[in-house]
Amino acid sequence: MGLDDDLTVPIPVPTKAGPGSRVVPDPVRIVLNWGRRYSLWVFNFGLACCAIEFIATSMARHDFIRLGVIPFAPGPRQADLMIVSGTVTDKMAPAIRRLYEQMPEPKYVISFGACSNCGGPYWDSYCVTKGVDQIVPVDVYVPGCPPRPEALLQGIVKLQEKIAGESLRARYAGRRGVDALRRPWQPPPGAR
Amino acid sequence: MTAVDVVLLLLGALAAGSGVLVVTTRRLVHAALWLVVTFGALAGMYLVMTAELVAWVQVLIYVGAVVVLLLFGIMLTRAPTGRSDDLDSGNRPAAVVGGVVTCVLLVTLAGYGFSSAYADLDTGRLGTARAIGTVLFRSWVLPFELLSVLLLAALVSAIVLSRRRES
Amino acid sequence: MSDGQRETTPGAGLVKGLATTLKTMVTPSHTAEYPHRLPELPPRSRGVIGLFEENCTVCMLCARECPDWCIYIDSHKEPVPPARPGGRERSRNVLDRFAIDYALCMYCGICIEACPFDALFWSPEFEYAEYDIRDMTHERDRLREWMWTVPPPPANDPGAPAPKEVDAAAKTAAKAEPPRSNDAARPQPPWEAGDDGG
Amino acid sequence: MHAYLTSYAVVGVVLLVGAAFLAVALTANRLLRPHGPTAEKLTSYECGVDPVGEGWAQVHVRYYVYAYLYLVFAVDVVFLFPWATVFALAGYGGPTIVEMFVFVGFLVVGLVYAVRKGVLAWV
Amino acid sequence: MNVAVEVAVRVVLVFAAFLLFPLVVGYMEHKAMAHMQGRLGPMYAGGFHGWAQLVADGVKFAQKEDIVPADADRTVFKLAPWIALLPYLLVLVVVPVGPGGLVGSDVDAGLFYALAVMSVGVVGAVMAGYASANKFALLGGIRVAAQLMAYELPLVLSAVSAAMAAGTLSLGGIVGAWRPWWLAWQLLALVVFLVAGVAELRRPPFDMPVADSEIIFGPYTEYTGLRFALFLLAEYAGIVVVSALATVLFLGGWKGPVLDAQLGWLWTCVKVLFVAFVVIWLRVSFPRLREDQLQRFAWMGLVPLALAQLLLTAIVKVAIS
Repeated sequence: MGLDDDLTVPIPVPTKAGPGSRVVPDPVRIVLNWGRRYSLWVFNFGLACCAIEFIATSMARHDFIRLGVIPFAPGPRQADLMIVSGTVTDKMAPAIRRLYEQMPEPKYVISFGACSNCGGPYWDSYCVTKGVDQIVPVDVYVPGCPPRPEALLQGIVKLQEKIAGESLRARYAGRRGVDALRRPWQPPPGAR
Repeated sequence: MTAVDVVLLLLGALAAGSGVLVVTTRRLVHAALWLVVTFGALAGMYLVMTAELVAWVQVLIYVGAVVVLLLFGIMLTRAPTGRSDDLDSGNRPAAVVGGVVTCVLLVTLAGYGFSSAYADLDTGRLGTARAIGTVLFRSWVLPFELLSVLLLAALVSAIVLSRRRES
Repeated sequence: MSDGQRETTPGAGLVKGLATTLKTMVTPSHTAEYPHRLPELPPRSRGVIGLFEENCTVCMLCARECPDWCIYIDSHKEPVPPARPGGRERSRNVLDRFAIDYALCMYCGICIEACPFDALFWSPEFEYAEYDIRDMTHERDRLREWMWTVPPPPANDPGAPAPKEVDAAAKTAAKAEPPRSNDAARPQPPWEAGDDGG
Repeated sequence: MHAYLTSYAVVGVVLLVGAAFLAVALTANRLLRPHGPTAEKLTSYECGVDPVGEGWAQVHVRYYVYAYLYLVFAVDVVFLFPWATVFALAGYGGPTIVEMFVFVGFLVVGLVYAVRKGVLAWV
Repeated sequence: MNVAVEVAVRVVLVFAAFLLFPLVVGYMEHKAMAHMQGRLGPMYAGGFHGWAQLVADGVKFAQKEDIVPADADRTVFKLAPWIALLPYLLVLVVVPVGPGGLVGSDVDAGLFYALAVMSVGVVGAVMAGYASANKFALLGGIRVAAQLMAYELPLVLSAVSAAMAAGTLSLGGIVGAWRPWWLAWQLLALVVFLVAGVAELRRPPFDMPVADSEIIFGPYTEYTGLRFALFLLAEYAGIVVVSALATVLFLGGWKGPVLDAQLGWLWTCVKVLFVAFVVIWLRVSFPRLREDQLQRFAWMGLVPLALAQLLLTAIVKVAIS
């Protein structure tokens, strides 16, 4: 599928919660949330120095597998959690959005560090996206430049608390999906 | 008709049906995958007829190796992933005639030649490894040894054909 | 296996690898169990910046020096009645808003260095991840809360030379006649209030 | 005969139970999972950029040769199984071992040939 | 009627083992690997030392979206996990757990059956690789096929050695004939079987077909949610099956130092878990083999070793009988 085909799919499809997950009783919902809470296969989007802290968090000293953050997802298809750690440049932004899109729902995003929160030191750069939340919906922001590994762990705990209390139905009710954020692709002058 | 007969007939229908699909599907890879079903059904038929060892040879060799060999063969070509409509060579009538003739011939031959060769499946098991081993190493040692020469010839010829030409 | 030397026994390397992992497995792991056990962080760890707003004179130096422009300061002038009747009314700056946007802050500490009146301090706290990016901008009351987490500065090593500023001040003090006595009127940071100068 | 068929009937039942389990699991998944196929989501994964060409490629002939090699040897190996059950019985012994190793020997010659011709060198 | 109840009990037990043991092995992998790397591994899911980590994974995968790429061959794509998983379940049926018919189904040609059925798994991986319409998946799929073909041979050859020693293809018969001194006699075959088995499972250090640093996840690159979980389950069920076969063929199955007759099943479980631990241990200890090393190792290392073991087995067997 090339870029041309994108033009043939003009209607963004909103995400719908599964029919079963809309009617499950509360105890089941708690179990389902518990599963999502402790099985966050993580897709590391390491872009700059924050990625080093991310790696430190995954290593023996901090070991986020303790919390169920499993770093075995080789690609977005198997991941539940994307951690954007580092400077998002305008050049990289489309790739981030596509990889986020290619993750299966329900999916979560942690924005890790000042650059991906808000642009950080590159707040006035011509080529840096001022926060990854402009292209993908972010669930938890972790401050720091770079944050300590413990700060990421706290962000993860915070995300887990959020997951424990959420309902998928509500999650998808008001969401327009990332397609709503996106500007349709403009054919360059001279393109057919 | 016993349950065994029913299972045998069902497997036979499965084998025949998937065999037809092998030659009629428009996707090359699907043809190879339907072949898996055919081989599996055949293995099931052997199994029902108590030819245990032959059945699992069918699975090990044909499903596990021949199909993969075929797939690699397909992948040597520039075969497309999707439908390829030029798979049909336009020889359907001839193929049908050839198929029917072969079928009739084989059924007649087998029926004629083996109509009196009954094996009593209820008393002795002929399909076990030990039974086959006994027959093989008592009566058929020479063909068995010749087989290895055949296999060697096949191996060497494959190597010769596939090797890069030295220039 | 390094360049010149080959192993003598084949497979010795494999056994060595297995032995290494097995040995590691039976030794206790050194994972710091964060959510259960808080890390011990050194003072002046760059966790978060606390505001001791009594010391803030709204001089705006921190906001101007901040490379990220992540400090927001609003103030207004308030007239100060003349000290003596009939004297001229003076004015002073009153802090209305002091906020640091921690989504943007790059933790360089320049504001703390730049602050001439000891109003900004490093606190090692790091637990302030948020669901909403707007909550990452900490207003003055939250910044003040961080202040109570600032640990006392560590004592110098025994025999360490005093900082240059202290030396210079000591020399000046030795030259000048009486020491200034209005220091006590200034509010002090919490650790100094507690144990009389750490 | 009866025991034989029973033993495989159990295998068949287990196969059916396994298939039923998968069907139930996938149905539950269908009920629970959210659904929102966007064009980008359905695009083939290629590291975040548009896929180039199609997901099909011609492969090197060495794969075919390896598969062929295995096929020949697999045909060889299946004869080892009936042999393994009888060779030590009374009346077989030494000659049967020799027969089998002559058989295997031919194939080993083929393997040695393949090694000498450099077919087994991957690159 | 009695037979039906008995069959039902056997089926249920086999199925329970099929669901339980992969989870145990998966949890063991998490923990053993963590401690071998100086970590702790899962600690929170389920409370006590994260015992429910894999249960949580399962609950999560059950509610993940299922993505079938637009270019994929839908039917084949959806069918591939079935083909990859079910063979292992079928093999588990014939593994004897204890003496006196404590087995799902006592198939006469059990060993040959197990090897044949296991070889079907390759079709599942190739289907997944082909149907994903993804370059990484395709490359992974053909690598899987090439690797399985290369290592199937030493696997089968070393298994034949056990069959020769016992003079039967029945797995129960092999355990029955097993004697402790076979450990020395069949040591080479055990090593070859284990190495080839690990390679069959595409486990590190033989994980070239799913090498995440170069081809993402091989044939499973495009798989999400439950279908991906089924492939994972297949991998762990594969570890259980290979460990169980190694136990039965070379380690004496239910035979232990004491109480064979009563606690045979326990001995089998202990041995299976031990072999599974070794598989995990190998994973942690060794780096990945390159594709050419992989093939060379199979054809020039394991196959000659297995043939040598065959010769040894034949000679010793004839000498003692």
